[in-house]
Amino acid sequence: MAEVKSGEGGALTTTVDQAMEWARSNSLWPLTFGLACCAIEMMAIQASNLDISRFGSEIFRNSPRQSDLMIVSGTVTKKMAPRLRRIYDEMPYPKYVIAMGVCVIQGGPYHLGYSVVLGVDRVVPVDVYVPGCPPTPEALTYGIMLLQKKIRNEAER
Amino acid sequence: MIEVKEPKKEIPLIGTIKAVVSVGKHVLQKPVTVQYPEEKPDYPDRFRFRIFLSLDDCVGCTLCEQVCPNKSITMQKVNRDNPRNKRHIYPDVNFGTCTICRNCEEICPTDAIYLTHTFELARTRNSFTYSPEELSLPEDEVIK
Amino acid sequence: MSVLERLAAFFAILGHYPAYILAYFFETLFMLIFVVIMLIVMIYLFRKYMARVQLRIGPNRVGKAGTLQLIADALKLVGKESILPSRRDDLPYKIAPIVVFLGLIMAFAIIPYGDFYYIGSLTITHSNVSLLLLFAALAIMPVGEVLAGVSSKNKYAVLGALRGVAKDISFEVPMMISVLALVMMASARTNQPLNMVNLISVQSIPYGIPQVIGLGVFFIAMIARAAYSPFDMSESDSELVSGHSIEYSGMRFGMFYMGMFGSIFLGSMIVSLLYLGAYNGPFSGDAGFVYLFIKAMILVILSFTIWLSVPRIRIDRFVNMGWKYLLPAAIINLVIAGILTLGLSL
Amino acid sequence: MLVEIIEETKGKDGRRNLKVAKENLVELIKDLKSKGYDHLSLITGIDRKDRLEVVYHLHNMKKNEYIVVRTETMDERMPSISSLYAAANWEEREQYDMLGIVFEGHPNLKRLFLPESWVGHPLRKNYDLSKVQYINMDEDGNDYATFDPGDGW
Amino acid sequence: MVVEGEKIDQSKEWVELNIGPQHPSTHGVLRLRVKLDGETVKEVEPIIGYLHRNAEKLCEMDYYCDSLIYFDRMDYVGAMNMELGYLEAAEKVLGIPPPERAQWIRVIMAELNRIAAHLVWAGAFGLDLGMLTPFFYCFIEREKILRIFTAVSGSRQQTNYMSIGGVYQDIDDQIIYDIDQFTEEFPKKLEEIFNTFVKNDIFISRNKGVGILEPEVAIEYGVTGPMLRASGVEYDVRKAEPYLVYDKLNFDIPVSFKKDNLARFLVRFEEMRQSIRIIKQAIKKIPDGPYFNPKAKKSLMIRLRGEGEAYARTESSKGEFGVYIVADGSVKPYRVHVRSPAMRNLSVLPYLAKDVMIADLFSISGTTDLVFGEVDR
Repeated sequence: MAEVKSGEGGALTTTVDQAMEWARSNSLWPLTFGLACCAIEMMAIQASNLDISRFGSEIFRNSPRQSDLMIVSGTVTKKMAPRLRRIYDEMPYPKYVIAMGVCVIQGGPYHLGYSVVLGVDRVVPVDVYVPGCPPTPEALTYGIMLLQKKIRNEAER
Repeated sequence: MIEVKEPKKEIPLIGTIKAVVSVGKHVLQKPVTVQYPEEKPDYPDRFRFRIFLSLDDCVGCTLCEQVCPNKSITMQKVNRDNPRNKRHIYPDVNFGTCTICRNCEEICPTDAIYLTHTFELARTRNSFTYSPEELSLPEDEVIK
Repeated sequence: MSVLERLAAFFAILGHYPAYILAYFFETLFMLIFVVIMLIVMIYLFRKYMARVQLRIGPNRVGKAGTLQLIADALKLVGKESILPSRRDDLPYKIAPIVVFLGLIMAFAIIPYGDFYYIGSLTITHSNVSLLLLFAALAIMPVGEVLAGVSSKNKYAVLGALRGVAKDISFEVPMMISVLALVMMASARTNQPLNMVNLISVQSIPYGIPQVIGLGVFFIAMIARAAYSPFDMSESDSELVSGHSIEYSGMRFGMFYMGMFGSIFLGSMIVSLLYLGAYNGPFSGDAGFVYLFIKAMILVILSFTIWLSVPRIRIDRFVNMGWKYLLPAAIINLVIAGILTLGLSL
Repeated sequence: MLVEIIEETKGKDGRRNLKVAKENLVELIKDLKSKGYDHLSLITGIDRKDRLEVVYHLHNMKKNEYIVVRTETMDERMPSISSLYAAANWEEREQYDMLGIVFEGHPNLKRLFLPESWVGHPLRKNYDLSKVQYINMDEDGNDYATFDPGDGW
Repeated sequence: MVVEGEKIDQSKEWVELNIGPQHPSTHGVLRLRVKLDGETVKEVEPIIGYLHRNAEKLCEMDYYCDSLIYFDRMDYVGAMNMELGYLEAAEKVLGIPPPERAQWIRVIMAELNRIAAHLVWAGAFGLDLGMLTPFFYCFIEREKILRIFTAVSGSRQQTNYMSIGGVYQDIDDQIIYDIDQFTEEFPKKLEEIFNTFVKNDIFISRNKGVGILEPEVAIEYGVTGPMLRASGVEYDVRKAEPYLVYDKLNFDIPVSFKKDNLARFLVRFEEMRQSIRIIKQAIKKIPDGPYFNPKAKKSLMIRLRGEGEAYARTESSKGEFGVYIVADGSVKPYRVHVRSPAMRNLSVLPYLAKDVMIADLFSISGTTDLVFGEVDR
């Protein structure tokens, strides 16, 4: 990735950076990684009624090596957390994480129990949080759009 | 009891061709996609997502706090001129754990808590605790 | 005078050999650009077509109607980190995607694209054994896939490579026999060396009509070679995750991805060249290559539809099918071709 | 009945409840199985604070009858019925995991949901929820539980 | 008789393959440790617990009316069926039977959800086998059901619609009209989806004769639901021990004697047709009246006290879903235990997937219809 330098080369590298940001934001290939309830709603954004391929994200890659975006959909238990971390480590940079559903954000309905991770941001860095239990497909799409904005450095919230 | 019958055996290759045709002819149909950011989804009236609070109606009875299955609602002291709310306590909601079960709306004696269609709550920061004032504002105005 | 000779004449001032080297270079460059553009069009077309079959819309945000989607994908793949697994066999791991992509490009360099009044047949390699060369080039891609699978040192990848080998062996033989029938019919009608151009020009009617069985066998073999469903056992997304390419990321994966779409395009081109009358059609003349692309595209769409609607065949059944059905069918086709050659001299 | 039934009651759902001593359990269930109760529906362990109660729901597929066998243990040990029903295998592992009831004679008594090194049995009434445990993974993909967050947390 | 396959030779070195928890065909977070001999699966060891969310513990910590949210999230594609299973037990413990109208509404919702759950299964099963497209057609139909759910309850998937002593809100004429429309249109679409599967002889050849489950083995392992019925045992809780108003409805239990993957597939599709039949009758017969038992009204709910113990079983889309509640007279249940049908169905996988090809392992695990919220709870 080109670094932004001061001076004469700066303008060019900034343009390159902008082009790369544009490309990355428009081609987020999610990882097929369903954990729980939200996974069904994640499948629903892929399905015809709310077609995520309009944003260029329909290629759900099964191998973490080939995906850019991990939608952590559903409760992350303590047993799953090290595996989630490993899958995250296997993904190539630049990689993004969307925390989908309240279980992933702060433990959700299970936050009083013993076996649920209270927020996936304790395990992997998260870019966008989408609350809801489960979030509707539209809410998740809004989250993906927010991530696109974040990649292009336009996010406000 | 009925016994399910195995489907009629197709001639090899012909059956595959039939299946391919039955899928391929869908290309002529119209897509069912609702293009979300431009076209808003038409949810039925009962659809619920974000909790709103009407500060004037809240009497501070703490029923919502009790009935919340996962303790997402806690009562906050807010100094506000409301004769019905003697103790000056109002609920605040943590959307980071709220499962949108609508128990609070159901139990609220004055209908101060109600849920709305607003679903665009995604954020880039893990801060979802809405104070009573923020709960009464529409989502656009809640800037944290 | 062919394109190559014209280009060489343009550079003649530099001397004979440099002129030809430059001519080859430019010709290959044009062809590469053409192939890459074709691939981008193909993938875009595929994603749009897949979306429509599934009652969706498909990419429509990036650029007008999503036309820049593939540019974005390619840029992103270039900018992605390319992870090298620590357990890899270094050299084979690195050259495997290049082998796959090169095999594809080589095959594209051999096939003719059209017949023009001024420049003759539009092809890069004016070899007298181009048919043989083509099938030699086709055999390179599977080697790359096997290399990738074995050198990744991943169990899924090894399984994918093993399946790939089993699959390749079982369809190559019927494919070659069906081509043999083609050669047999054509060689009875001409004394010219039987390269691809001549093989096409001797066809008074497309040979797909008398050799309908051969066409079927060859088309199935071409789908299998491109590893498309129902013969995508070596990739098999839902079983072996991604098969041989599981450990690849970034542009290395992008080469496999392009190889996957390129090989179905290549296969459709070869089928329409050999069996469906190539660039010949009513009022073809110089615009014949349009016919070729239309024929190829129809086959591509057909194989896309098959991909979308058919479950994967189990590997042992496919091997069975290759030896028990495809091979006898190819031999029957050979016999029919022999009878037709002797009896009717088509 | 071959064995001595301590108490026979009727549950709120109208099912027959048989209470037997721990020693007679296997014999009773063997007897019931030979009478057509071929489907082991459920094994439930209940922590009664001073003792552990185990409830077996047996079901007769043909006659469609349910029978509930209950037994108690003071020392956390129970005879296993996994040699009678294949379904008991995972059921007993689950109850071992959740309540720490040791089923003697079980071929593979390992925890079903939680890793082996997890301390305590969560469904016990005296399980301390405030002690947070973490799970990590070693190189072979096996889990182990720790009280302090190791690397990765 | 305990059925176990012969043990494999442990001294030999088999290729060990670790499948999951992140794998496209494990329907969530199943992990399989597989010993391979070439392409042949020699031994499968399922490892579960990656979605163990301590629901049973949390039920003990919550009021009776609040525990519903954990049941919603157990079989997350069939939330209504899970709620029904819990309420059947909880209402017995609390002694608050639902009124007549609520019972009919529950039947309609449970059957609609059974269709939705089977549609998700069918789509995912297609993906397991490598068919990309039927998934989308299934989800289009499912979306229509979810729209009805949104109209009645306000949520798409985790509905939280039924509550102790009735249902949360009444259904009005518009919703009944919508359901009626759906039952009119759906059978045609269902046949269309059905044909994209069964017309395909590759699909038939992938499933016929694969994964044969003998009825004795199935009962031995506690397998229920469509898997048991596909093995030729006519057992359905809706007929065997009718709950709600199922005894007033006319429907058949689909059974197949072929015992293989294809039989399970066909049984599930026939169940969808029967569900449509039930809904059609139910919306005609639905009586007027209260939809809520006044004893459990609103603010009283958190003070409800249960006594005694009850085991209630219902037929969820996976099989016999049982809930066992032990109460001790307080406002919270003493012990809640769930008989999870999907876990029982999974436990038979090592038996089924013995000496099969890897490809068949996934088609077999596909037909067991696993939902991990319910297996691990």
